[in-house]
Amino acid sequence: MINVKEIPDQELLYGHKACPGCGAAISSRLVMKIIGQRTFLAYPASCISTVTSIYPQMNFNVPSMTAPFAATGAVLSGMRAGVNAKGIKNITILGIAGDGGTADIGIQSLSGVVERGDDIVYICYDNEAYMNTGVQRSSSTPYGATTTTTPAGKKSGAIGEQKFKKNLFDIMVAHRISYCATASIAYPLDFMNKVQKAKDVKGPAFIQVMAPCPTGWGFPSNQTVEIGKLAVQTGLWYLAEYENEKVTINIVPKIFKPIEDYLMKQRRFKHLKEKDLAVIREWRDHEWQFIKKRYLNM
Amino acid sequence: MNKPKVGKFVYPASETEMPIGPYVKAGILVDINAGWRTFRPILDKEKCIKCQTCWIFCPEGVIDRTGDNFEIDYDYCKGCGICANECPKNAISMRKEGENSD
Amino acid sequence: MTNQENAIHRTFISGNDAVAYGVQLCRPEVIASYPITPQTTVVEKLSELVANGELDCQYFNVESEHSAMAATMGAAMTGCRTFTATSSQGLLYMCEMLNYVSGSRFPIVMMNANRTIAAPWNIYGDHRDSMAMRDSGWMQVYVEDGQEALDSIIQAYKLAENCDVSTPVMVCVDGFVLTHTYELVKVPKQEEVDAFLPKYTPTDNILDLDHPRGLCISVSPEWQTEFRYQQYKAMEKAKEIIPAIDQKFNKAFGRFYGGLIEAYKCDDAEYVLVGLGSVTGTMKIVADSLREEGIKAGVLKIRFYRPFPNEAIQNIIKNQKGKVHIKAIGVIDKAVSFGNHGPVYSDVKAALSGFLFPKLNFIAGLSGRDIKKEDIKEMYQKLICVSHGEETTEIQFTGLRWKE
Amino acid sequence: MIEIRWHGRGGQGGFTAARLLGMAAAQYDECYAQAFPSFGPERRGAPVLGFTRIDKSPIHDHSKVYECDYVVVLDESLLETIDVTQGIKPHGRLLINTTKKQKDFAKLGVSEIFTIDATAIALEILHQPITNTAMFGALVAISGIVSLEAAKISISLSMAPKLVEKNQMVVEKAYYLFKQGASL
Repeated sequence: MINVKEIPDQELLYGHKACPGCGAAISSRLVMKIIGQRTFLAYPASCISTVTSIYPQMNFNVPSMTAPFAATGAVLSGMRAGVNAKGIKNITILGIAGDGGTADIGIQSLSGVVERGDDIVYICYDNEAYMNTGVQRSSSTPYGATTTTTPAGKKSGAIGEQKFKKNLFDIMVAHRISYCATASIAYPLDFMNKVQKAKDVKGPAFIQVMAPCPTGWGFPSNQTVEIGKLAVQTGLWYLAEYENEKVTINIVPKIFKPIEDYLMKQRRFKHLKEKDLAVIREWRDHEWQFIKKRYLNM
Repeated sequence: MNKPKVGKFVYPASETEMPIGPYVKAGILVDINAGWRTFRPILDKEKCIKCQTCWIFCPEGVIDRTGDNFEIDYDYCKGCGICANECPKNAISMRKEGENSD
Repeated sequence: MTNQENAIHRTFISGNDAVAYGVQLCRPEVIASYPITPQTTVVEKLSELVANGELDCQYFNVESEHSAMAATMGAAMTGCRTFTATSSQGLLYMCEMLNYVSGSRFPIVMMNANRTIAAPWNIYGDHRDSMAMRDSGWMQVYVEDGQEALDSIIQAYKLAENCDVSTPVMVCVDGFVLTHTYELVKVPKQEEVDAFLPKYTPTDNILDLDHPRGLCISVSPEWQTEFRYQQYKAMEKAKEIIPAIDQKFNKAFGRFYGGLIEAYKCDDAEYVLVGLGSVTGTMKIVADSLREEGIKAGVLKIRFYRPFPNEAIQNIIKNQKGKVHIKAIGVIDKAVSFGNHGPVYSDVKAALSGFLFPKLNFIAGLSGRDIKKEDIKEMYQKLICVSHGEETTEIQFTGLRWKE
Repeated sequence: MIEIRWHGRGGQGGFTAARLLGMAAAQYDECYAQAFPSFGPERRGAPVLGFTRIDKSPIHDHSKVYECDYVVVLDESLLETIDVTQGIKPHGRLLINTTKKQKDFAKLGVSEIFTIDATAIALEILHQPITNTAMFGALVAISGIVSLEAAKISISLSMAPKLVEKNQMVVEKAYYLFKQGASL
């Protein structure tokens, strides 16, 4: 287990231009602390690319590159092949991408690199929409959330996003990936331990880390961690990992906090009515039934 | 604390000084972010128990835990307030920029 | 030399095999591939060479052409010499990546098996795929036969990796007509190629643990023009370097292709047909036979379409005394820019805008339609007619089933 | 320039024969050659074509073959659906794999027709009805385009080692069927 005191002091992501309170920045900073300097990093078009690397600014203090939006996975494969050809040892080939770049346009490429079994680490910071371009929905946007492309309709009664969040974890498990996990920036030790495992494991590793976005979700910038915790405590996000062909659920809430505690703190859910909340509750309970039956023998 | 330093970026003065390809050296910061801040975190060193909660959650990584007391790099702090919000001892308070700090 | 040894030195192989052997001789360190007809046998052959231990290379198969170029770029960023190949729909699927690679200045070499693009679906050859990528920032060389395909791969690495150029090269090989046609190809010896093309020394534009850099980064409008200007200058520089490389290649291997263009019997030609790729061989035969009839026919083969050899083309128009000997010029395009001319014609016409002789554009060979010797002869006839003042349309579709 | 068209069905090795001939001429006999298939998806059983061009000087022509000096038919059943005489030159020759006699094909109107039971040779030596190398041997005999030695070397250069010897035997057997007075 990781000891906070032993985490390096060195800041490998510093001086970036992310919004105050950015969950993606928290996750990326912590990832870099665990992965360290011996890495080649690729990040596609995303908040993280925009806030770190615009000529002549470069806030990642490791060799890095901006990957094409659709092809982070493929770029990682190429980098791994390259370091293999060059005989470079003890290096992590790392990708950091948003949910759009992972679950939508990048999923083919992600599936490709995982299927090939290349020794890489892929971190998806999940802020549940295309935040960099002004909050458009992605397949990771949860039910009921308003985005600029899934607005809530005043007259029509449209509730915003009408589909449930895509489950990337299950997709990765189906690939029989070497290691994968879900995490949250609100549980940093759990997260960093997972990053450490991802780094250490041979073969592909994938972590989807929930990274609340004050700007896009609509909450004060000081509440990023609080919101992240509530997502887990209400059962709307779960912390899990898959290793050695087994799934572990890291936190199983005995009772869920009311989902309103989480949802009503965010502008994107403010319009939801009780019947909408009931749909979300039902979805959550169904998901957990599935998790319990499948992974917890309950 | 080990972090990149602000340095003066020397822009190419001619065609021959341009890099071949859009790359840039890492480890130099071209400007500071202090202008982003409305509220400034003030750390009460008496109350601080050095639990590192603020250090770990800071999106900017501006809290230096290496000295005798925790220090904040105000050049890069954007004043988000996560540190103040998460501090278990309420050792950090957010104060409007420009107002006197006691 | 025994008969058997002699037989091995003179190989009878397909254009795709010639490409694969050319690549093998250049010792790429990473190849990422995705198959597509008619490119497939290139990557099959390369995977076979790797499997047999005849090529020491990280070879892997990816899930799409977009990923093939992305992975190739990932490897190029680590300072490796890389290769990939594609065709048609695949090239278009790669379009984003082509611009990414050229803008990032990685000296990747790729073979494109020229094939038309859907719809309607068709797997046969024309130039609509690579012409659509004209402005992707890649250099494009079109080859006439299997030997030139092999030789151009070797030249392509020399060119792309020249630090003043640092620009990717696409070697365009006509689908089926060259890729699947077996011809006599002399495969150079490894030590000869090693001497001509030393180990790749990358620029600073690589990922380096000792010198961390951010690559492919965003550039705001304040600086973007300067980076684009560099790309422009690199292509201009390539115009000087290409003939020099070809000369050097000639010294090493005894084969010379004329650099940017090959002007065949153009010195005193009155009627010149311009073409690219495999059709230029057939054009030369027709020009020869017309010469026997007393018609001063010439062939201008454009090897490099990007950078475009404006000056080289202008130089063939006049004789040494500065007198214009050309009476009419025609351009064969195996592509068409709907709403305008064929793409090559547009460029040739622009290059020759100062000359008043008539110019015609022949759209031919689309989607694998054969360009017969009679077709080419007819094109020359049309040039003769138009030079005598006969009215005709500027753009003509060759072999159309009905009269225009 | 000599131009040859090969008729077969997908999977019968018609193009391989076209290629072997080109290889024998180009790699061994110091000629120049071109060989190419009728381009397209490879479907087993579908009628396919192969072409060979051979010349003493380099071949620059990359247009299709329209006129032939020789036409070789690997599968007699193709005659029912395809006009194999198309483009055959006035003194061109037609070689057919058949058990019938030359005179049975008189209606095709080709001045010189040669027949050979290549299937029988293939079955005897290869134990499979793969007739391409027999037809190759036969064409070498009737045309003299390349030497028998060149033909055999092309097989050794391009076939898997275990196939070389038997296919060379096939070539020889077919060759000597047309070479009067010679024997194995």
